[in-house]
Amino acid sequence: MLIGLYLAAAEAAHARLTEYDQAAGDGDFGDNLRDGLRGAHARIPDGADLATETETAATYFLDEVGGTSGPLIGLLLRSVASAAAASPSDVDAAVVRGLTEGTAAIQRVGEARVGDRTLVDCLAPTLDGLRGTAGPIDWTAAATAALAHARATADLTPRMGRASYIGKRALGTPDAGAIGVALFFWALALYRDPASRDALPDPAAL
Amino acid sequence: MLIGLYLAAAEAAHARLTEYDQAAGDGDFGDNLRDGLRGAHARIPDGADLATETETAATYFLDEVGGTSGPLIGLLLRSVASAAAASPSDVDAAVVRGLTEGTAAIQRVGEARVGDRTLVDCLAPTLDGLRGTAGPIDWTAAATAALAHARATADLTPRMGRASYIGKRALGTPDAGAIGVALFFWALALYRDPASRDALPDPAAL
Amino acid sequence: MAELFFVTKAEYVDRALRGFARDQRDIVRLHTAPAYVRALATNPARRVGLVAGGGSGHEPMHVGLVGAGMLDAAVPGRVFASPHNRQVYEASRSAAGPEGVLHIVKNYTGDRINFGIAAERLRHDGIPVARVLVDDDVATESTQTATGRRGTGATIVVEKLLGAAADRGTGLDALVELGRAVASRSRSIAVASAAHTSHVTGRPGFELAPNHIEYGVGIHGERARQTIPRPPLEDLVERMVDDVLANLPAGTRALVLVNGLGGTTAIELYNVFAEVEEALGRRGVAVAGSLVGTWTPALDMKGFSVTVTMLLPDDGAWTALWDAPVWTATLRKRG
Amino acid sequence: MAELFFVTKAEYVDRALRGFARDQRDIVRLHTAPAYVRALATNPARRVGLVAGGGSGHEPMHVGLVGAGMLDAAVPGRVFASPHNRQVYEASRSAAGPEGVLHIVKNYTGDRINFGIAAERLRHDGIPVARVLVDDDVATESTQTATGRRGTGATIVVEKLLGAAADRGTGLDALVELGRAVASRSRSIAVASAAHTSHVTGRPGFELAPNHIEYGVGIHGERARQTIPRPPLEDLVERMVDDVLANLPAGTRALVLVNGLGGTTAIELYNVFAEVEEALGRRGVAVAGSLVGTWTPALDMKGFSVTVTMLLPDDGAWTALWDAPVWTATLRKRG
Ligand SMILES: Nc1ncnc2c1ncn2[C@@H]1O[C@H](COP(=O)(O)OP(=O)(O)O)[C@@H](O)[C@H]1O
Ligand SMILES: Nc1ncnc2c1ncn2[C@@H]1O[C@H](COP(=O)(O)OP(=O)(O)O)[C@@H](O)[C@H]1O
Ligand SMILES: [Mg+2]
Ligand SMILES: [Mg+2]
Ligand SMILES: [Mg+2]
Ligand SMILES: [Mg+2]
Repeated sequence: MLIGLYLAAAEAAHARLTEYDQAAGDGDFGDNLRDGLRGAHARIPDGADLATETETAATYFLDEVGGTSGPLIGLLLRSVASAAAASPSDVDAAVVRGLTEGTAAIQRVGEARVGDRTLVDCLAPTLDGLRGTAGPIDWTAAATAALAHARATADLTPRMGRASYIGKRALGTPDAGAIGVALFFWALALYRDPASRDALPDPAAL
Repeated sequence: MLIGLYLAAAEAAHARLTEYDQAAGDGDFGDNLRDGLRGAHARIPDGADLATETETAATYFLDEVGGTSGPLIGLLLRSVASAAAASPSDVDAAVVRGLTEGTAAIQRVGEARVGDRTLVDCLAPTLDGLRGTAGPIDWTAAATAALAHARATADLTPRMGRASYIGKRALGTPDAGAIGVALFFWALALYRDPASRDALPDPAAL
Repeated sequence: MAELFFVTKAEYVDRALRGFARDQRDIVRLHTAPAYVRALATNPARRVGLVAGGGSGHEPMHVGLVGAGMLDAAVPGRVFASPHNRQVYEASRSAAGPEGVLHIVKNYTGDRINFGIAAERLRHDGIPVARVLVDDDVATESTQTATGRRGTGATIVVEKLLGAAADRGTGLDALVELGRAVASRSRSIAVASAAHTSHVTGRPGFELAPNHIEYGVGIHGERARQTIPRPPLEDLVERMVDDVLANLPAGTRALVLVNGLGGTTAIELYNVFAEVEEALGRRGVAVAGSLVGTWTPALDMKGFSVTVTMLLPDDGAWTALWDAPVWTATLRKRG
Repeated sequence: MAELFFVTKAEYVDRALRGFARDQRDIVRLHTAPAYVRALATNPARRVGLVAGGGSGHEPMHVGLVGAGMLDAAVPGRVFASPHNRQVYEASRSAAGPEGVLHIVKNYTGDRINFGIAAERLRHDGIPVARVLVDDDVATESTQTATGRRGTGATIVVEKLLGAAADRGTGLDALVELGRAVASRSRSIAVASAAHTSHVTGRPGFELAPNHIEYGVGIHGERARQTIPRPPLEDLVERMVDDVLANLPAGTRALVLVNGLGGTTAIELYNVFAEVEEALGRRGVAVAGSLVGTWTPALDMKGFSVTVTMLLPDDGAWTALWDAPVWTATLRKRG
């Protein structure tokens, strides 16, 4: 379910993701994300719960998906899976904890700090916003914030990854990976509240 | 004495020897022979006998003179020295025996046969002629024969040494090494009979 | 690909690994899907497995350094590309000792991330993991990016000393401490007179005017910041030794690696080594151990690098570790 | 000289020898004026000293093969030039055993003559001397001259087997017989995709059109009789294996040397070896022992050679000799 929604977003955004990665890197990010989600989706058993589908997707991304982003997204998904398996009854809290732990793992591994212009620049501020709120989580607001944070990477000079080689010439285009993880929040919003679709932006137009 | 005469011949013939080696090789034969004899001559003690002067020259050629020819001529001189030391009283016989043994050593080492167009094509037929004669040796005739044999190498296609690489293009020019050893017979003739000079050809014009 | 002798009908890195494993079947075993090379013999005293890896095209690094006394496993990526984290993960699972596994990683983003992800996975499985990062190339000392100095030839020195220490039963934390100390006292600089043949285009990786050299070239064909007229070898080595020593603590004894970049002959490397030894001597540094050869090439680039590991005042047993037995495809000592 | 990394202020071959001897001071000692390299350790069982030599630019051949189990001494000439007979003579006097000395000589006129003269001098001194001539290069099989096949990579195989046999106390005549048998059952062929850098001009030794190779190139830059469009590696190896086997007696087990010509990377050589092993397998020949690396280069030429030594039907203990212990700068086995 969640992974299926994420795949739908990645299919819709594929051309844009490719274009953004081309501008600052080697142009394979759209493929890496979409093909990774296709492969993961095909492996998810029918009727799988959240823990199972995210665990299946995590393993696929970690083992089979290339590029810098593939295994990083695998780490993110695996943390979500672990948290979901640990607290199957409190999905919201589990997902936030999983995303927080996953972001920490991505930062341990990738050593990117906030402001380096990577997918961390979507994950970290979006999660900061979520932790600040009391009460039940408004996933639609979270997805909207995530997309805004991702788009704001267009103003950052890259200091990590392939884009760091072109420096200021990356300015004006958002970071492909940041958009790519923002789509996960888009999928989460729809997963938690199918009625939110009309409140969400069109993933093909990010 | 003998080495001094050989040096005089090599000095006179230097330009021609260089020219002939240039035509079929790398042009260093004139230098190798002349400079070797200069070095050898400088090391011969005053009043040295035949065995001592040829032994001194042999060691110098074997140890210090480069090219293919340097050490081959060293072998020739060392055999002459050994024979002269063994029979100091019968110089003619000793020299012939020494030259014969030296030629055998050169052929063991260089593996050239008669007709391959090397200095063996002067040594072997000249010595064959000497062994055919009874009575005392006519060194003037021997030197004349040696020079004729050496000049006849101009008709041979090279099969050994550097000249073998240019094949038939060597035809018309005599082999430098063959002329170089013919000069040793020229020196021998003068050594054994100083009066023979007028009967000998000019070494500068071979 | 036209200009390198690679097979056309199969993946040439896999093909090379197969050939290597056949040739060295007394020392290594090749695992495929994912690809890694594993030592046949494991020292029973080892408590920590040593795993290194990186792009291919730098052979013998790392597969030629797998074996008793050095690496337990090596993980080769495609040419000049990081290995996949799954290769690292599975090689590490196979090589881990009772106290876990140590990753020796050259400082490149792809390598750091893929080794890092593998480490996350191993920890998730309950296997202790630590990392020693090698970043010795002084040519990349002060770049504007956050990437830091590249890792090059010093990797060989770090791997040798850690291998010997691991054989003595040293634990994970102490190995990390040793490895970091060795890396921090190791610096390199590389020059090239001609580019490598690109495995992608079959053409030279870059063009260089005759009688010029890249001063501070990288091992994947990264050009140097400076192209300079070629000085006589004596002067070039002086400058390289100065640049390396300027980035090291003072000392009187050193390990020295003179490394060919792939298209450099032994006779050239020994010319370099003779100069390096004398240049160090004039600066009061004696050579306590040396390696001269093609250890960390950039495919077939024409050039060389000089690595100096400055020994501690009390040596810290480093020369004993350097001289300790090792038995790999390429490095062999009897101890 | 501009393009090779050679010192300018001294003779670069001497400089390389000095660097080599410093690096390998546990294994060799360098003698100067005349220059030769001598093994430090001599097996007390040896009755015959083994001496080889030839032009420089083919390293590790021969100085890198001096040591226990292989050569007692090696005599390096200048680049691509025969050593002087006095070097051979003095090295042989130093290395001679109670039953004399064996010269292992590659078939080149200068080497034959200078080793021959040294042999004459040694005999004159009362030291028994014999020679094994190596002439394995099938590209020079049927020339019009009397010079015969050139000696190339098979020299490594001959030296290894003779070294092991000498360590068993084998006498001079039996060593000659063994060496001649091994040489007669060893054949090679070499190809190049780019010339070496001339040590004289600093420019490529010859020009080669893109995507063409010299088929049957020599190790001093002698061009092949044929320049051919470059076939895929798989097809090239097929042809080379056919040409080598056509010049050998039939057999089912062989020693194989895949040798880089200087500018060829390990990853390429292992591609070649994987193909050679399979090509031999298809022809019913199993690889009983192998060496893959830069063993007999032509300075920095880009190319490789394949050498096959076809074992006798009963092996004749050759594989045991191949596997016997050896400890030189470059070749090391524990036995
Ligand atoms: N060190 C890093 N930490 C976190 N994310 C990173 C890092 N380096 C790059 N990225 C992310 O990876 C994305 C590119 O992914 P991808 O195209 O798969 O990688 P590659 O550059 O290897 O082709 C970038 O847009 C960026 O968001
Ligand atoms: N195999 C051989 N046996 C005898 N003499 C030889 C042989 N090869 C060459 N020579 C002689 O050597 C001479 C050339 O000598 P030199 O110029 O010193 O040698 P290089 O060719 O090494 O420069 C030739 O003219 C020939 O007479
Ligand atoms: Mg990309
Ligand atoms: Mg990519
Ligand atoms: Mg000459
Ligand atoms: Mg010459």
